[in-house]
Amino acid sequence: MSDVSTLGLRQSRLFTASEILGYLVLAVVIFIVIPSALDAFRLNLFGKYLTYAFVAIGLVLCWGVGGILSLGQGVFFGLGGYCMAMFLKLEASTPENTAIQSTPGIPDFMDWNQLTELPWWWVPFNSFAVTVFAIVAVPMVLAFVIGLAMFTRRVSGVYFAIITQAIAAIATILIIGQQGFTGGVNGITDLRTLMGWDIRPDNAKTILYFVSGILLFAVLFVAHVIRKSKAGRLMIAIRDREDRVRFSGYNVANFKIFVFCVGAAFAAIGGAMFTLQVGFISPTLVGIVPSIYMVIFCAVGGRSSLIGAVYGALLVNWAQTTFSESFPELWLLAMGALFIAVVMAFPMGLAGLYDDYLKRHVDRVLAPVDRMMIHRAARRESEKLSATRATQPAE
Amino acid sequence: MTKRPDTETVVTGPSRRGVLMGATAAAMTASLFTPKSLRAADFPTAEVNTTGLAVTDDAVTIGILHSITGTMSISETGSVQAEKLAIEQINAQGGILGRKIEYIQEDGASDWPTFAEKSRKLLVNDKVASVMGCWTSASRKAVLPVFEQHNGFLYYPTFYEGLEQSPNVIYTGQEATQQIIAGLDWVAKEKGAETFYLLGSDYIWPRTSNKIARKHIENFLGKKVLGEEYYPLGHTQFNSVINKIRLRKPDVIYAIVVGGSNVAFYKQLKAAGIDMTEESPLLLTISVTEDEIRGIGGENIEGAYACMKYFQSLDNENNVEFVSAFKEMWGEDMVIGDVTQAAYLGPWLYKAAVEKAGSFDVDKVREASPGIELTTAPEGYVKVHENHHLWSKTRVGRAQADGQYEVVFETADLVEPDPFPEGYQ
Amino acid sequence: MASTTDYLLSVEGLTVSFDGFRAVDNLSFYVDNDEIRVIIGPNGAGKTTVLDLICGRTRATGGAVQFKGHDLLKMREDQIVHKGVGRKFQNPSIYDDLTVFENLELSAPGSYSVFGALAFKRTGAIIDRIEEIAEMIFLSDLLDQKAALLSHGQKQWLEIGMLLIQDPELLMLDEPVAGMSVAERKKTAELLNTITKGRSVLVVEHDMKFVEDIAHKVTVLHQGKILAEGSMDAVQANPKVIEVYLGH
Amino acid sequence: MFDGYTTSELSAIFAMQGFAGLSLFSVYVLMALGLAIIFGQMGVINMAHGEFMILGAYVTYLVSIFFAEYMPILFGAYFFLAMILAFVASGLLGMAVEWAMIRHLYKRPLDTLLATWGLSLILQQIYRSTFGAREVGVSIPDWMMGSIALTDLVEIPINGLFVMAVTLIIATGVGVMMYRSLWGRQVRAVVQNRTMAGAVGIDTGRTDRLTFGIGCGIAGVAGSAFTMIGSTGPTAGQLYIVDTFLVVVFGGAASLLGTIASAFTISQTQSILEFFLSGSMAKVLTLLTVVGILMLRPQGLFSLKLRK
Repeated sequence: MSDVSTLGLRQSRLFTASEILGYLVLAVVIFIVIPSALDAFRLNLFGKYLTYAFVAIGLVLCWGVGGILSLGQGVFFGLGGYCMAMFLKLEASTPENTAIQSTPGIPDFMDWNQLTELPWWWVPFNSFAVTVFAIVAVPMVLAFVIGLAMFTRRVSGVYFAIITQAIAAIATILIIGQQGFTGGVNGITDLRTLMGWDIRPDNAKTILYFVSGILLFAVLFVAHVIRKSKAGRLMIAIRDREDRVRFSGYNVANFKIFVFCVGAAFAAIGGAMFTLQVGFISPTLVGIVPSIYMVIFCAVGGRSSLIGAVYGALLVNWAQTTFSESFPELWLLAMGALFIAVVMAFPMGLAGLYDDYLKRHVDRVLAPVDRMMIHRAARRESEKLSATRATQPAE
Repeated sequence: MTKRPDTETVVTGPSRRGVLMGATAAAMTASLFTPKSLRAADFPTAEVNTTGLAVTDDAVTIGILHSITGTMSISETGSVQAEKLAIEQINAQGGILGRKIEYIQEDGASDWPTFAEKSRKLLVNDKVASVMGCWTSASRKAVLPVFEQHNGFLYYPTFYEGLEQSPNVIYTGQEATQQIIAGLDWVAKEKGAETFYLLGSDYIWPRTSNKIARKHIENFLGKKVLGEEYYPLGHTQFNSVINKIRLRKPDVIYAIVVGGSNVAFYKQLKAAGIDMTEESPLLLTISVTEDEIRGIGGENIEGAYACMKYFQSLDNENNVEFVSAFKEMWGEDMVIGDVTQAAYLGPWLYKAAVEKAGSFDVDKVREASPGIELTTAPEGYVKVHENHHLWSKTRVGRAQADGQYEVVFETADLVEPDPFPEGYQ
Repeated sequence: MASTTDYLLSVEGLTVSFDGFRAVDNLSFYVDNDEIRVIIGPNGAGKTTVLDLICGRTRATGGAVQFKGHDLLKMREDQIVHKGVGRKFQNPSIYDDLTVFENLELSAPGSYSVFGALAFKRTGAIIDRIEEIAEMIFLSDLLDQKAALLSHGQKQWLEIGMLLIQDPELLMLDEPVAGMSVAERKKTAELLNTITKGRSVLVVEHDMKFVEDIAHKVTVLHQGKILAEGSMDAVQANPKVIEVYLGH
Repeated sequence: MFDGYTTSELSAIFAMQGFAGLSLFSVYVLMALGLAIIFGQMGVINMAHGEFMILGAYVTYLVSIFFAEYMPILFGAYFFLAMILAFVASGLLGMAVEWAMIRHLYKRPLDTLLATWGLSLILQQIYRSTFGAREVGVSIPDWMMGSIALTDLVEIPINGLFVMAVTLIIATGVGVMMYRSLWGRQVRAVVQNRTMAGAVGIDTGRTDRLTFGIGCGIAGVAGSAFTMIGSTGPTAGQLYIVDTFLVVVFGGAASLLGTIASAFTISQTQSILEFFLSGSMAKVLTLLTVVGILMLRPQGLFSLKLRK
């Protein structure tokens, strides 16, 4: 039995020194380096890339940590985006702005499709509070239903991936087919203001970039807490030995449903920010292709690294923009080669490169800091822990 | 406004000689042989460009924004080629206000957010003076707010559903009524069609077009619609709908199928024993240009009728020149469809508008645009309407086995564009 | 009916078929409190399948499994665990990416729900318990080692430790000494002898020497059916058993 | 639902819809057979499967041009040569891809998904650079484009029959190879126990390469056949990929018979629904049904219940 001071060492720490450093560097990159290095246009692009980072973080939890590969994250991203777009569209469709329509006051695409009143399920989106709630809740409910159906039936691995892909296909066809309610293939476009605040000018985009950044850190924090909790360790256990976890008394399906729902919520937040940044949402964000790209962001970043996911999303998108601007006719070759290279040569992505080449040095430098943190935490925890001890120390 | 007396609103198109000299000699041709060329020195940059566009003393930069990757690249390639041809010809004539046109091409990648991203890049980063671009309605809707916010100027080439009139867009293709109504009138009158079966790919253009078609058939012609159906974009199995058509026995199949589905639809129609040359039922489409026939195969669509404003086979001097120039630049086996021709008009209309305005400033170009006429358009005389669409004729062509259309009907007068048609809502 | 509730575990008429092949065929046996029962039999006799059926890993086609009066066939794996049944797999089944400490921690009972696991905080009691178990399974010094780095034998012990920390009333072990060195096997036998006190154990094992050391009662399976049952000596003397093991 | 149809029309509906369903069935089987081998037997998620099909279509296009140019007399028969060449071309490319890429990824099946996705982007761009962004028109011999009129209402397309015949031949061929040939035995051995198969002297590397090649080759033949009913363009392959995976998964990945049964079920469901609903809704309902059934029976329609 260990004595009181080493007891504290056993307490799991929420942050290690190198993790704190990682988040600090990311914060510097997102809040200082990128905004100061780029003009308003490029910054807005990075704002768009950041919204994909939300999805990638969710995928790290689902796939890297939990072993659930979803090829349908675009559905959740899109749902979040559509919820936000519905609110903005209603705000933009005042009777004055739409006076030219046969039925003024409803979104333009409804009017084109002979709708004469707002469908009942659009009505709640007049309220911003309801919209914010729906952005997170609607995708989570869908994820819950899918998860409940699939995970309690033990659909896993490749099968789960392919079924989610089919769901993405269904969602796209539905959105396109029901264009009177959804705007069809065009999506919901021409969004102007958020509660009276014009989202289109450059300074609004800059503000939205920082809002995305702050939200991203909030999401990162939540993901980090989950990752570091016992539930996080259980997800890794489930990924590696699902059976063993069952025979340790856990209902594995519940944990999978949970993490799938969290991933869906993250994706939806990203989607909502996407709508604000870009000014519209469309079914091209929902289907199979964007969903696969989202997985690739995660893979390039290093599938089980939260910070890596953010860099992965930024890097792949930046590469795509750069390649396609420089070689508009051939950029696909470069992207294809990038994906193959990542899978073949760097399966652990950017995070793996970091682990292989940089981590050693960083850890050496940080070692004294880490020791100090451990001891300080240990002292604090030891007092608390010894109080919760069942038996007195043997000595 | 610095309007010069010698700047006419009617602009000569490509001079025959310039075209024959070919691309390599273009620059020289411009300065030596083109009589009407304007000299940049007469239009100081500070005067013609007061808003910081990418206009220098000897060049003006415009953007080309189409999908060159992804599913839409099938359709948009022709537009890119036509725009590049027009730019080259204009440069050969001395450019716009004596300035050579340079272009920056971006790839919309068949993805609407990418279109928005690239349009912003062109307007904000590159400060292009105008943009030739977009094909699908969705991509246009995606870039529209960007153009309105940054006051850009877009020439949009595709026939589309209408219901739009942006101060920042010139629509060089037809809006829906221009394409639909005359064709339906013709088929009812000349072919005695009583019953129609409407069919389309599932998105806004076919749906809106069919809505207008249905209203026209039922309310204005007093005929009957037997069925209306939509299939997802990219759908490749049409046997079921072909069976339905066979049972309903309509006089006319009105088809607005697009993209890869098109090929599948016509091949399966042919294979199912529906011989379009027999015209029972007769097939009328507004979505198959010569470009699409290349994929479908002329023998598979022979006998179908298409309602367009332009066919490659149009027999007029402008068109003969245009077709030969296009083939010289892009290859003998090229075909030219309606949208390709409309895309070709973009740079020419822009040149005309700038020279009428005597300025590259978007506001002035916009103001100058209505009323611009092109006598040199391959489709014949066109004119820009107050509502930013073109006055143009509607024509009906009959598909031949060689992949060309034989023009069987054309409206006597230009059809007025009416993007918000009364009675069709 | 009385018989089924008197025993800790009663298996009656248990049957499972895979595409017509009856891997376990109308099997019945009973395990007492504190009994160590060993199931032996040639390859393919259905030994592992029996364990799988009891712990819910494979769904039975027919029959009944009663544990302390609960019908296990109607329950999910985790519910069966909560009733007090622990299961060790043939190949060491541990979490490679986690440390030994974390492996044991995840196996400790409590905070089974998602939100329980999210809110879980290590207490002194749990840390002490883990260290106590680590001591028993000879892994005290390796608590912070990633489990992937353990030797095969150590992995087997770790999995046994993960079961111990659950404190099950019925412990099911599938070939606990397979692939172990002689020294490791001896240590394991000792370990099993200490940990089996106060609980019933169901073991599937090939190693006859080991079986002799620990078994109270032996059940011999052959082609999914019981061939013989009784003490080790009685079973070894049984001509049918000799026939099956040595006959071919 | 049946209002306004006479009895003879109704029977014609059923006859023709049945045939439409059968053609769709053949299409699905052709698409899925190659994938069933690659995904079902090898566990590789080949997202570039559609691009292998399109390679077959382009080969057919080239052969048709060659015949039209140099051997117009034999044009009516070029299709048979085209199919063989399509098989060879896609198969060889498949083997090259297996050698360069896939063999390093057998232990990471989900990673094959990402790598082959990258491959599909590259192939699309190569097609686009080589053949142009536009669709190419493959001219089909006249005898294949007609139809046989059974009654006034019922007409059977010849190319539909042709596709069915090709499907039948290939499906039988694959079945025979899989269950009768040495290769088939080796494939099944490698699938079931790679180490053991290697130990008994099977060259597992070669078997893998051959299997992947044959799977891709069949995709090429499918692509060749599809030039009769669909379009040939750089991105046309993507149209098929989701449906193809669903057919294979729905059938129970490891079973060829399952793949065929699932293709039958899905195609009939879809073609019946298409008749009574609009095309989009029929597609949605079909996909939903498949997903729904997969949730109830995650292992697919036909899979062995295995001892774990």
